[in-house]
Amino acid sequence: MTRYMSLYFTRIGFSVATALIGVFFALPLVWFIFAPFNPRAELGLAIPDPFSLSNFETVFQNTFALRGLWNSLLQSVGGVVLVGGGATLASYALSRSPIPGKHIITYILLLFSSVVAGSAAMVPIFLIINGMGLIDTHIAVIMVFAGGLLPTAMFILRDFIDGIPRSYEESAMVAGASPVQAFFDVALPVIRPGVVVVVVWAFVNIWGSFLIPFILLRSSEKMPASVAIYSFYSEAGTPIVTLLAAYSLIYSLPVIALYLFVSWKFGFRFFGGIKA
Amino acid sequence: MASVSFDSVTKRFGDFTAVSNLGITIGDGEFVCLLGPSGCGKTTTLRMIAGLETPSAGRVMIGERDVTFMHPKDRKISMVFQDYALYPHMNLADNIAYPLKVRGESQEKRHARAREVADILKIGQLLERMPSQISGGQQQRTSLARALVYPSDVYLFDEPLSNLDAKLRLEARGFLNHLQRDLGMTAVYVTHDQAEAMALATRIAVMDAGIVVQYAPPLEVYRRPATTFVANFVGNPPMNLLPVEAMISDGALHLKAVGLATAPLRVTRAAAKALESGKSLTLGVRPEHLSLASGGEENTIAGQLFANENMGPEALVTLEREDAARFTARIFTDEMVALEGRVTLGFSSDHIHLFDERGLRLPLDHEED
Amino acid sequence: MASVSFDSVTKRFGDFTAVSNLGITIGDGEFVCLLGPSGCGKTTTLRMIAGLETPSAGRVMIGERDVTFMHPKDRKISMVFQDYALYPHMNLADNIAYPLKVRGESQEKRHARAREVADILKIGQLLERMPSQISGGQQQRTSLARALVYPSDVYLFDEPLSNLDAKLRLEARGFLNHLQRDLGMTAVYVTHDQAEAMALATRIAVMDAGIVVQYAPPLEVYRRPATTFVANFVGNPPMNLLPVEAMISDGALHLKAVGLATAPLRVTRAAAKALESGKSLTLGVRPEHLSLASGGEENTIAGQLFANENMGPEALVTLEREDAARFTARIFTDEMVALEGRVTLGFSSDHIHLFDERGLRLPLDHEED
Amino acid sequence: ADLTITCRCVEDGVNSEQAMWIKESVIPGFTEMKAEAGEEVNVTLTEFAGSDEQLTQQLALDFSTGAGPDVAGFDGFLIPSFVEGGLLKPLKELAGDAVTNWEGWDHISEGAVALMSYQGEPYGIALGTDVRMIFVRADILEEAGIDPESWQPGSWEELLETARTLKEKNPDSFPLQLNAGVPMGEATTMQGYWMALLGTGEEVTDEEGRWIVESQGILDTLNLYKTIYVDEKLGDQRAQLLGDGRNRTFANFRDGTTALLVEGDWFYRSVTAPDSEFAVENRDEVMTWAKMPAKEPGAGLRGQDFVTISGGTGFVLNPNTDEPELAWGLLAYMNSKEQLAAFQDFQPRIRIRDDVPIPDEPFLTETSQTLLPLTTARPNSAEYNAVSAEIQRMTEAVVSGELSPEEAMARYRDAVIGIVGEENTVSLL
Amino acid sequence: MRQFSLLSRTAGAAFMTPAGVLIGAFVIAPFFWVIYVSFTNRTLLGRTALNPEFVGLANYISLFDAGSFFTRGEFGFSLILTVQFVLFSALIGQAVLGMLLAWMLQSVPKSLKRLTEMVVIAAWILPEVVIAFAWFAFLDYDDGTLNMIMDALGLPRGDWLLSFPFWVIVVFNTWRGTAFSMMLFNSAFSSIPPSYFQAADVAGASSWQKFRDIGLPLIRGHVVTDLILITMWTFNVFTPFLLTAGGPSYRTEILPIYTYRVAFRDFEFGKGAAVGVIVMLINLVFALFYLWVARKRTAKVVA
Ligand SMILES: Nc1ncnc2c1ncn2[C@@H]1O[C@H](COP(=O)(O)OP(=O)(O)OP(=O)(O)O)[C@@H](O)[C@H]1O
Ligand SMILES: Nc1ncnc2c1ncn2[C@@H]1O[C@H](COP(=O)(O)OP(=O)(O)OP(=O)(O)O)[C@@H](O)[C@H]1O
Ligand SMILES: [Mg+2]
Ligand SMILES: [Mg+2]
Repeated sequence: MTRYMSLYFTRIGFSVATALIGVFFALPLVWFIFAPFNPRAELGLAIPDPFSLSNFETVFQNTFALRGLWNSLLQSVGGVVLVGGGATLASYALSRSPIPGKHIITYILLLFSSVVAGSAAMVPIFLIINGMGLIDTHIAVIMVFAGGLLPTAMFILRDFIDGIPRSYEESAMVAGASPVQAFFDVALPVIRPGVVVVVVWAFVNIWGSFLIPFILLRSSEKMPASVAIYSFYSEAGTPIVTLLAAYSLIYSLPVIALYLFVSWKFGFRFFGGIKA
Repeated sequence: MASVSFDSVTKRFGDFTAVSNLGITIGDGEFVCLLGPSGCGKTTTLRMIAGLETPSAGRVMIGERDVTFMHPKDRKISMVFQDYALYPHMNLADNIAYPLKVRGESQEKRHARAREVADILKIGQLLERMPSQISGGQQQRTSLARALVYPSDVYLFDEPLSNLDAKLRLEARGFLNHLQRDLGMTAVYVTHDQAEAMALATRIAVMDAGIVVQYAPPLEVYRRPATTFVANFVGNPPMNLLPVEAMISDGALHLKAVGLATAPLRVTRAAAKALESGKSLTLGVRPEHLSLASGGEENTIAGQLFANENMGPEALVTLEREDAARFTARIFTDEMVALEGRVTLGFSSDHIHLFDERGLRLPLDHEED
Repeated sequence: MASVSFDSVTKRFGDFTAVSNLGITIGDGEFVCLLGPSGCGKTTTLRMIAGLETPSAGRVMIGERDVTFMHPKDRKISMVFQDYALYPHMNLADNIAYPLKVRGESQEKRHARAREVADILKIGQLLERMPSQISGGQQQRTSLARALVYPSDVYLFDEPLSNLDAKLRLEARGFLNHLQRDLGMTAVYVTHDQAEAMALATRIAVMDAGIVVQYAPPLEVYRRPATTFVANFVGNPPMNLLPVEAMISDGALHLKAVGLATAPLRVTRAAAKALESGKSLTLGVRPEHLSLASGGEENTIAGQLFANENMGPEALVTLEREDAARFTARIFTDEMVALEGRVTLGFSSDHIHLFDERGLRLPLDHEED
Repeated sequence: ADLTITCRCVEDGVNSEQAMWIKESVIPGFTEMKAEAGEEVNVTLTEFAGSDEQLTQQLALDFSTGAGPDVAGFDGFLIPSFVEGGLLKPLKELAGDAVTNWEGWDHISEGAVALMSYQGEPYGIALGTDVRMIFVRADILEEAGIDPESWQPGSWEELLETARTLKEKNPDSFPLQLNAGVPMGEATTMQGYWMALLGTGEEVTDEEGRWIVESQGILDTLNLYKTIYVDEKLGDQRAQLLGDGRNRTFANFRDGTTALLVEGDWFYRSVTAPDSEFAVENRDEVMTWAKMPAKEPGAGLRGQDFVTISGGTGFVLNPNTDEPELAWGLLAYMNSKEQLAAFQDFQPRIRIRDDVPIPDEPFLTETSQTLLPLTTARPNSAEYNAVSAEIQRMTEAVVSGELSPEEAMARYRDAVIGIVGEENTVSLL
Repeated sequence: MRQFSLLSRTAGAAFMTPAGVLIGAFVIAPFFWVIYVSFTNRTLLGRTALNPEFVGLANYISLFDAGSFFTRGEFGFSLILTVQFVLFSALIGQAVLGMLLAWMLQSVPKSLKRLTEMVVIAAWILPEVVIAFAWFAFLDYDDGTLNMIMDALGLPRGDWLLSFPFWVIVVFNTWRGTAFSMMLFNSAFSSIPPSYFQAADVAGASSWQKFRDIGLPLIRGHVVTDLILITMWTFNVFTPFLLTAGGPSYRTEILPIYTYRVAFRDFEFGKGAAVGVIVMLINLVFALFYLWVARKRTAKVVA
């Protein structure tokens, strides 16, 4: 019986440790569960009394901030379409066509993108967008995000596609399909779980980003929520805790909803994983 | 339907030659099995017919058409993949009808035809299911249905049964045998299971390291294996092989090896010419041609009992000789074969195979044609 | 070495009962095969011995020890997995010696012992290789070596041969047979391949849906299958089964079915009591007990030729009756069996099996004991 | 034609009044005026919610490429560096005679024009100017037995003495706040360092425009910081170091933790205005102000007893605007008498034009009358921005206790030499 | 010689085009601009804005100026700080914690597993502004949740952002980024055949032995990928700025914040670009190092 315990000690030990880590991850967010519903919220943790939606009412009167959410959605969806589409096509090509040096390409692009992710590259990006006459347009934000995220998306996806048997497309071709037909009819649906991971990842990245829209956009009607959230700063430039908390919650809901949806529908995980 | 022929086809991957100077022809309506160990180039050969690999040299013909560089979709072929390659996102009906879909058939017609084929293959009631919801045997039949849904010149099979368990494999094999009999299709069938090849083929191409070593009907391959490689590969359990020394006396051949006693063999004149006393040969006897003997007689071999597997209608008795070589006998009986210690196995001169030092068959008199 | 016994063991996964009220005992030195179709609970049973699953009810004993809740590492067992579970990042020596490593043996001792075992299993010269660099048969032996490197009370095997191709499977089977003979180990061996079970076991436990339906020596299982399920599962190809109607006249049993003609059968008194005319029974005949007949006689069955598989020393001839039931005969011959159209198969009354409407065996006179 | 105008102003947010003024008064008025003249003009205000620094970044990028608003809110001290970078053009160059002939110039003092000028050329027009002083919590002084009415320190020592008294009374308080550190940015330089340095009689540059990199004045200033934050903990050291430090100082003042706060009049106008976050309850009773004393009486700049410094923000024109005349027209219209007068309804303040009456606000009247004569301005130099950042670092090094004043000054010297070149620096030690 | 492939070269090129154009315009072009500008003294404001000069390696040399290299607020300090930051928050924090979580999640009850994954992933997917704000509230000296807990536990309160700013951003970044490693390792572990672990169980291995001998070596490829990505991301992570703005006294001024300051506050594009290039080179070195270590271990095992 004592030995029986040793097996379960490991399990119980693991459970306790996992729970502790879970608590560590949850703690910083606890405040967020209460503050939005507390009309007198401050930085301190307090159970709302009374529980109230008044913060949300105020937030919903701020058209600028609401439009920010809409803009975020526009830009994220746009960016995700480009990243998802571009990365799928490109990774598929990298995986399936006889392009020389295709392994090294993804690594090099990844490194390049690491430079471009830094703020130093915001200047040339601004200059390029300006040269294209696209300053203050959604499409500029969308394209820049897409460009920056694509290398990593391709890095993740190519590995995934490499792991999918080629016999799917081969059988389609033997059945009479052209390569493009085979791609759309057969490969694409099979790749979808991988694309979903990339899409969620890209969405989350764009949804939260501040710098790129900030540099590329000018008019307040186009600013995404990450910028619009500053409208909940007071005259003196300090955050208005109540409204900010409420808005943050609204602002967070789409990514959480997306995550829940995806993990319910497809299971959000790196199927087998990406490996060097 | 059409024939398939290879004209000096070679396929290299980088430095490695996977198929070398292949020149076989598969007649119209023939069911040819490519048989050989893993890595011998079977799949590569098949894929060259399908157009999924391009030969490095030579030509591939289907009927009168040179298809060497033709895209798979234009070849009028069907193929069953080892992993079935059923599309996980389509139900069985759509999977089966896919070749019709890419040819632009209407949804209605496609499904009608899919149902027809599915009914023949006894999966008609599963058409709404997804591939993940059916068993391995049903998956196998679905992939077969997909290959049959559309009339093709040639049907290709790449180890289609290897993922099935023993019983399903047997059942599917019978089914394919029946289908071939019914449709008279031209088929090329890759397998490394000799029983499958024996059961299905009209002709077997036995391959070894990229080369076809024998291309003949199954019983021919079984009865007169062209090389020790074929002898060892075809037959289950494989043929027992033993190095022996040749002794010619009185125009008859005597074989010498420790613990072995053979009756003098008459060999063909041609063979006799090539043979000299003292030459080392290989003697082969199939397990089913060995029986328990009391010992000491001619045409016997003796050794220590190594394993004794009683399995219903037959038993496999294996003895191990002093030189660690093993001999297995397959004894058809449903009695318990109880043995211990030293065992002697006997055989008849009629069932002896001989191979020269290069492994090539030496024709014996009793099989002269 | 020790015996293993199950004391009313049940294992549930949620609502689903995988193993139900299991009560068999595996004697010291016995080699027991768990045989059954996929999902019948074989692996679950084995894993309960290993400690990888905990029974929902009942007790598992190894020798005198109640191990029901004991951690696997304390049970003194060894296990060989279906996929071998060789660690791809360790060479063979390290793989084999891993159980010693976790027990804190020194590198030197470990490797010495690994070499010893490897030599017995004839893979001594491969110890430096990685698992990916050796063949399937060698991998199989490596995993066996890992199980043998450390003295255990019980050896467990979960379909260890199912990943090997036919030939290697045969070879490995012979090898295991030999090993069992040499070591006299207590072994529990899971398989769904009846030939394997027949060849290896001292006793077979045939399982169906979590229940052991027959637990007996192989030939007993083959000769007197307890149920239609066992009859159908043991034997390759499986026993032919046909629904028939019983007719009692003159104390003898006549069987009636379309296209079937049987000689009157004498049944045991007990059976005769239970039988009435008009009762529906199942007739079973093994393929190897069927032979080609000229038709019309007693003890024959007729139908259209469905498949004819000639495979060297034997041929499988399948006929299809009007009611779509198929009958397969296994004919031992290395001549080409050429058949067309209508075929008649004959059998002897001695080789008939009968089952009642619940599928349970009816003892016939010729096998009365 | 379309015009855009940008400022760091958001309705109900930062500089809300300014946004309201532009949206509700300037734009309708201007469009109407133009419509009457038969010109259809469409003006949009881009409300910018980010920080000053972020607006500067956007404008710098925009002006370098031809993008951006036609009229932009702008802090005067950035004009030199923008001009040197080719990112601004003189008003006259952009709109020609219309600028020269504008009636408004006659009503704006030279000093006020200079706020948005560089090398004598105006690049924009300031909305107004400001002054700096000590804000005082009268109630807290009273509690400590000090009469707030008459309280006016004459030297640093007197200032410190008061602070010590208050600290003694309430050891948990941080009675005195003099901005320091990097996070507060220019607020450190203007409200903190300058206010102290001027009291030693020095400025950041000498008369010839050379940057002073070593001097007794710098040391005295740094020692004052050290006394306040390190030696005697009279000030809230954390607030100087944390990212949101400035707001902490506001909160400290609101909560009475700090009784003496050196700030600009913006603190009164905006920060503590009724209903704002840092509104001081009963402001008119509990909040007064005092002048910032020199180190010793008469030791201040130009021999003054008290010191202060002014800056100014206003609007500039985009150098690449497609409609320079129209843009100027808008800028001029904003600074017309009527519009500035209208602005008083949104936010009373001393306006740049002398023909716009000073609103009836005792605080504004008093402070402007008292302090404007004492004031001075930051050097009009392209390097000021970079040097200011070094000043902030220097103060932070001292108040955090990391470096001694001497060490901090030595590092400052090296850094400034790196920015402007050794030939443009001078040591007064 | 024509050679069959699933996607012809032309079709492949066509498939690459959309991504290629975007990457070309917004990754490759800016990349070369950055390289080029790093050799000039280009600024946005001031005199060198109009007439940038080619200055060769001067930007690089000035970054590595020995006199001020270790001074706070200088490149050298940031560089060392960042390397420590990457070491502690990415390699030790995210990778090790992610690994630990992934390992433990294999054997804890399903509901606990889901819940834990959920919060860990929440930390990863929530927008950074929101996250920064939450942490701000969490760490607040006076009423922050953390100090409340410290009080409750009878421990001294901490002035976290001021006293341990570096550790705060280390913990913060660990908290923020662990999800990725966890998910990656999780799926890596679950792609290992369970029989490997069961074989070890039967052989008598403890959980730690199973991890050391089997789990870890088998997911080495995933570990390398993970390390390459999280190292790169951490070298570029800007989010701590929202928490500390690089302070106090530059004590949390990691390179991305340093670059931001140089390029966007001081508008010294040349210098900022040079920093960007150096960061890329460091990333390259790290990536090569990981690959080399992984390969060396493999080689050793094979030999
Ligand atoms: N694309 C390729 N690149 C390089 N070598 C290849 C490629 N495809 C096959 N080969 C090699 O060619 C040889 C023949 O391969 P092939 O797949 O035809 O073997 P096979 O007879 O089908 O074997 P198996 O029974 O294992 O499927 C093998 O050694 C294989 O490694
Ligand atoms: N962990 C589990 N949770 C739920 N059901 C399980 C679990 N393990 C096994 N089962 C179910 O229990 C039944 C018996 O499983 P088991 O693995 O013992 O079958 P088996 O006889 O070994 O089959 P196979 O030949 O396919 O290996 C199956 O229906 C299986 O789905
Ligand atoms: Mg193959
Ligand atoms: Mg199993």
